[in-house]
Amino acid sequence: MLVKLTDCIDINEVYEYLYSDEAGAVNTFLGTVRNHSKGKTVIKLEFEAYEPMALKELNLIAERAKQQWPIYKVAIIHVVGSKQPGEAVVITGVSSAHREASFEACRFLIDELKKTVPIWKKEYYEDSSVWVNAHP
Amino acid sequence: MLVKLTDCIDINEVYEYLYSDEAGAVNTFLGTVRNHSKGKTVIKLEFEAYEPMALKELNLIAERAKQQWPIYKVAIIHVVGSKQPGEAVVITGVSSAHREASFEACRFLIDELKKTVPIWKKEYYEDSSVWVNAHP
Amino acid sequence: MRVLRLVIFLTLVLSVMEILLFGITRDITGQQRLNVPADQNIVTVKGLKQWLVEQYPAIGKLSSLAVAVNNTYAEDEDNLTPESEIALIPPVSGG
Amino acid sequence: MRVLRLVIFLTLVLSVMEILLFGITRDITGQQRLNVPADQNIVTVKGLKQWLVEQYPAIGKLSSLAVAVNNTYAEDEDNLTPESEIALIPPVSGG
Repeated sequence: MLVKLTDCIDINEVYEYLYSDEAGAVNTFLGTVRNHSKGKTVIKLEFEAYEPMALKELNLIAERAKQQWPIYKVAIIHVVGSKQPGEAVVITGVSSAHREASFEACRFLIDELKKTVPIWKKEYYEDSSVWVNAHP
Repeated sequence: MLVKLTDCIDINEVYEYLYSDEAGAVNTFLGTVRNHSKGKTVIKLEFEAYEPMALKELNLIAERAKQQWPIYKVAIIHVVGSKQPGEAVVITGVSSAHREASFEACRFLIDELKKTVPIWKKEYYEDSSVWVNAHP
Repeated sequence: MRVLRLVIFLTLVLSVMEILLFGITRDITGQQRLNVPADQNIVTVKGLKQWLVEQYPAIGKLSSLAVAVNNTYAEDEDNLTPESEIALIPPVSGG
Repeated sequence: MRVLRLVIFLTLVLSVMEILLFGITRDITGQQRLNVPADQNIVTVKGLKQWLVEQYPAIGKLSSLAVAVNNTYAEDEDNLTPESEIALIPPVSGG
């Protein structure tokens, strides 16, 4: 499993890790900073993580995916720090023999990451900022 | 839309194409040659395409995805010729504002490609070869 | 008499249908394209499929068999004309 | 009498709970970590949450509030000890 927090995501590193002569299928999800959110122009995002717990949760999610689907390799990488529109924020990736498992497990990784991993993002607009999801 | 047949897939070209400041989500599916199939060791695959019709069908599938989901960009690239275990065979990719559409549309692209696009593969084992799917 | 012969000859030559072959149907026939003689009087997709299976019984054993006319999948009742680009599509296996 | 004072002093110092803060709870409190005085007699996750909301009503307005003990999500009835690493987890928004 390739699980880490980083300043900058390297997509090629992820593919090199996931590639396998046994696997016929590689699904990846890449999340990037959008330049708009709820009608406002986004200038940048700031990501903050409770790092030891975030790594523990990311590893748990990867382990659960391996228990639930017949998959070979799992990658989850999330950034911390400041990111501008277009920049990569998160990548999840799975290799497996057949495509169904790769799609389902990759989707599971990103869905669970968004639910449980202690990482927070603050969106900066032209005239204000907000911690995403903080309020109902 | 980035739709083509090629000798060799360049993953970075696909990401560069799909990236957009408006899109927050990029899902890609990469199919590679497995070193085993139905218990036999695979030496290589040979891909043959009815090229003008294959391109037409690939474009149709991409158009249908754009009609069905709110997506920004669509890429479908398939190889022709000889490929060895571990090598890339096909890539489908979608960028969208939110992840659900990117996963669903990307899955649709590869599922439909496998059903309708006139491309054929012959699997070569150590002592025999077979046109995949040709017989019940 | 000579004129009549010429007309018959031209009609036959012009109305020969050429069928493009791919994948396993190349192996079965040993050819990349197949000429359907005009005297077979084949005018529909269904007629073409029946004629092919008679000529090459191995084609009848495939999981499926489709015909494309001008790069589009055709239905059994669709008409064929020698001017169309006609291709035989054995079971696809891309991806 | 001096020994008794020392014991009370040490008990208080040693039993001060430190709470790690992140995201919006840093903005609300203006701090990165919060000390819970021992005389508050807080022994459960639920007790800690109640105390926090009393001190900082804005924390009560968040979409959710979780507590992690030693890097694991804790339940309301779980006990807290000063030796644990305790963190407040406001609504996460990674990805």
